[in-house]
Amino acid sequence: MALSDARNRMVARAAREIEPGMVVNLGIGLPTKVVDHLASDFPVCLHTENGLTGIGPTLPYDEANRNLIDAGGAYISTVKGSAFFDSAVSFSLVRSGRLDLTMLGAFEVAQNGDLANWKIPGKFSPGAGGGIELAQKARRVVVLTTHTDRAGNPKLLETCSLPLTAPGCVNRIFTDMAVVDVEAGRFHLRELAGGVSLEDVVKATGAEMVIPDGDLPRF
Amino acid sequence: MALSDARNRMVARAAREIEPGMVVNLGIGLPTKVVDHLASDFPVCLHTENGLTGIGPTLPYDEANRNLIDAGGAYISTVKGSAFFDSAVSFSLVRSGRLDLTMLGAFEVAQNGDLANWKIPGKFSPGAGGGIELAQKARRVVVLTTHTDRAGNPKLLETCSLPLTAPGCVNRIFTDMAVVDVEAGRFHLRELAGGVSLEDVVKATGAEMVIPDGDLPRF
Amino acid sequence: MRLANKTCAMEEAVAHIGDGTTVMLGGFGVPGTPFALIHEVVRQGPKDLTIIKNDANEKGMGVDHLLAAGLVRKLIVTHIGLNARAIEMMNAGEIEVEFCAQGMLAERVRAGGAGLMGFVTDIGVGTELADGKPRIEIDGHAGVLETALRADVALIHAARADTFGNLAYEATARNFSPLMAMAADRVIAEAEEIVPLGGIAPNAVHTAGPFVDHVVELGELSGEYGVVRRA
Amino acid sequence: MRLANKTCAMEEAVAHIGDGTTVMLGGFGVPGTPFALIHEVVRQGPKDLTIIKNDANEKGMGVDHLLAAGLVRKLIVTHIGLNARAIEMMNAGEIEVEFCAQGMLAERVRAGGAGLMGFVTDIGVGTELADGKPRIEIDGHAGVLETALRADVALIHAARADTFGNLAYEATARNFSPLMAMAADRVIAEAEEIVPLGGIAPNAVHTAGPFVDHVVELGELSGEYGVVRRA
Repeated sequence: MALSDARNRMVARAAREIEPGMVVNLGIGLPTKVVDHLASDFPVCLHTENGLTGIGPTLPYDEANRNLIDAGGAYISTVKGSAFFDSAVSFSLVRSGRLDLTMLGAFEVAQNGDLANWKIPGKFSPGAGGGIELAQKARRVVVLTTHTDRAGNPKLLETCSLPLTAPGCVNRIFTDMAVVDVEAGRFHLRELAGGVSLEDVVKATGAEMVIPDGDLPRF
Repeated sequence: MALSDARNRMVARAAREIEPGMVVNLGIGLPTKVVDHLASDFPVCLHTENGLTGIGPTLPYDEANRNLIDAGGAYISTVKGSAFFDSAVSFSLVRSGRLDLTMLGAFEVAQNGDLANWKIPGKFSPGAGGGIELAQKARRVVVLTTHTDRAGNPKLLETCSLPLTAPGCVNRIFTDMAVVDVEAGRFHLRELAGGVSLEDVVKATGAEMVIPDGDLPRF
Repeated sequence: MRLANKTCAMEEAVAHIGDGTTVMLGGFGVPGTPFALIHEVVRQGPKDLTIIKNDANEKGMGVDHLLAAGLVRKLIVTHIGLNARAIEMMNAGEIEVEFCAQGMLAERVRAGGAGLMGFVTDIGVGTELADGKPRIEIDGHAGVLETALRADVALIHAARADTFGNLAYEATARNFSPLMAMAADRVIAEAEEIVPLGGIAPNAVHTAGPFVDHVVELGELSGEYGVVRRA
Repeated sequence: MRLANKTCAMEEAVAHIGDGTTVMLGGFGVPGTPFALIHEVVRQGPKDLTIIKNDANEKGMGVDHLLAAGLVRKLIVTHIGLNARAIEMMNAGEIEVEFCAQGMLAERVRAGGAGLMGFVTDIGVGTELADGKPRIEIDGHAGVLETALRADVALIHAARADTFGNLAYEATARNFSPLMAMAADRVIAEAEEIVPLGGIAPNAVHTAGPFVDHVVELGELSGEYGVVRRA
């Protein structure tokens, strides 16, 4: 799918969050697109929870290996130095602190870092998959999401109304409007998307944000 | 080491305990000798807790593989179909019921099946190694031991005086004098060694035994 | 010493699955799902099964055949979002569904396979996933007790097996299979290829033969094993 | 995307072991013991170490050098019967020794590596091994709580490593190494051979690179790695 310009910039900005040498898990959806913004020789190890470190480029149907998918079902490839392992080892890596960064989608993020992204009671409850442990245990958790839902309601909130994926886990949020950090129980506005005003962001955010003096960086 | 005739017969008798297709762990010492009494094409899978199923013949120094030992430190070989695994998998096999039989040594065995074979307080306490789980979790636990200790004291007792390896775990005892089963909290005499009288065995045993009418089989 | 031969006809192996059986199925999506064994289960038709698997596959594939045939009483899974029938049957109360976080399902199965009773984790603490689970504190840290899972039968897909049941998996088809192959009273492995003893190097075995009871050879692989063409 | 290079000089890697460090050592007897890394620890001389290993090797080998140099405060082991010095030091109160059943040590280390807090087992129930451990009952079965073990540093011997830290072990030299390589904040692997990325097939990796921090190449192996000639 082609992304809108605003989403594309969000994803490109999120890609800069990845530091050389990191082990990174990119959640299903927008986060997966982040990889398109990394240089081909960038030193990073991508992890997928169904049992691989060292994800290579996604493959088209004709070149796909029927035994090689990521957790979202996409046909992927390996790189030199990839390793396969079972699901217990895969989540051991996550829980024992070897996952430096994960990027996840969100329904709601609260100002204390609570994340809700897996269940809408009565409407959507297909199960949490691997998201719980990624959210709770990655050393750094960043969220990629539109700033508001389709109806225009804010997704950054004082408190989550939906069942939590993990409490207090989110460190940073990339949206189509802004970069927002979660620190000491509050949202901190860090950057603004091109063409978005401070007032737009404040209006689209469901909780008070700490806003620094002076001009904010643009992405 | 060359075994005495009585010990050799005990070991040979114990070897008949192994049924085709079993997965078996032979403890350090006398139990290890049992393998010498199995036909070369006998279908059995020998396990060693340091990470191998499919033990092959012991190798002399000149042919030894520095990376291939059993839990007693002997240089062993593999057979066709051997598998290596880590220590967690190795004991998973033991604890989850995939070990059909283990043969262990003993300091003391009680009539309720309690086994003591790892510690003599104040004298001998090098640690239990893997014996605890073998004794507690093998589907069938048989003990190979001299009927009495060096001072002539019985090793088959009403209750153990030493710290237990595992409670109520022993199914059968092979000694240089007899084959004794543990059933419903009592010793049951099953067979006598050649040249050993019923009176000798009763005298050398530290608990009452159930003794069947009629002649006992000899081994 | 030689190792026993465990090769077996599929019909005979699957006949061990009676009504009310708890069955573990390897696989994460397509890779590792034992499609042929599942078809044989459908053909034999045991009822009231409890199925433990990562997911419910997609409509028309794998677990979905068991659901469509009405053989399933309960699913223990991590995610069923790709199978609309599973969601509908859950919402209609036609099947019971127990959800686990994915790594928790892996660990519960592994604990069963390791002969442990359960484990203590902080995963889910502070969320509804911890509801109803006994709280256990260790050194001042709050955790919950997760209990071990075992099954009567595990159905496993391997790329290669030898006649003793040593298994090797391919790529991400490994996933839950080595764990489930340790956690069932009877383990049935279908293999794309059965090799003679010694055909899998001892250092390259992923599941050791003593864990496996029956090895079944697959003929030509059906379309279900292939690459899924998506829009 | 490419994977980072973690090759490192032994001196530099071992310098991370300071006084009071908890160190896991792979190996069961000779196979898998990281003799060269242990010698470098002795050379650098950090004090008050807690050593977690299956055994204390034999006199004049491996762990014994650490004991002889007076660097060890505590051993967590399953069996020290082959090292008279370890037994003497224990009996003289010069070192503290904590004994675990062998499979329990493996599981405690694995639990640490799996990011779990502990596990519940019936192993040791009814014996003095259960003394002092919290009792936990599950479905009417009595168990005890065993806590996870982690270390500051793990020293691991591998047959082969690639530059990213993917490891492969040989035969029974595997034993505790894959578990310990998951359970330490810093993992240092010595390898008999370092191969380029891709030199270990992804299906044949025993420890995945992300668990490993430093890879050190061994030159010619010292005599300690060889076959032990016994009487």
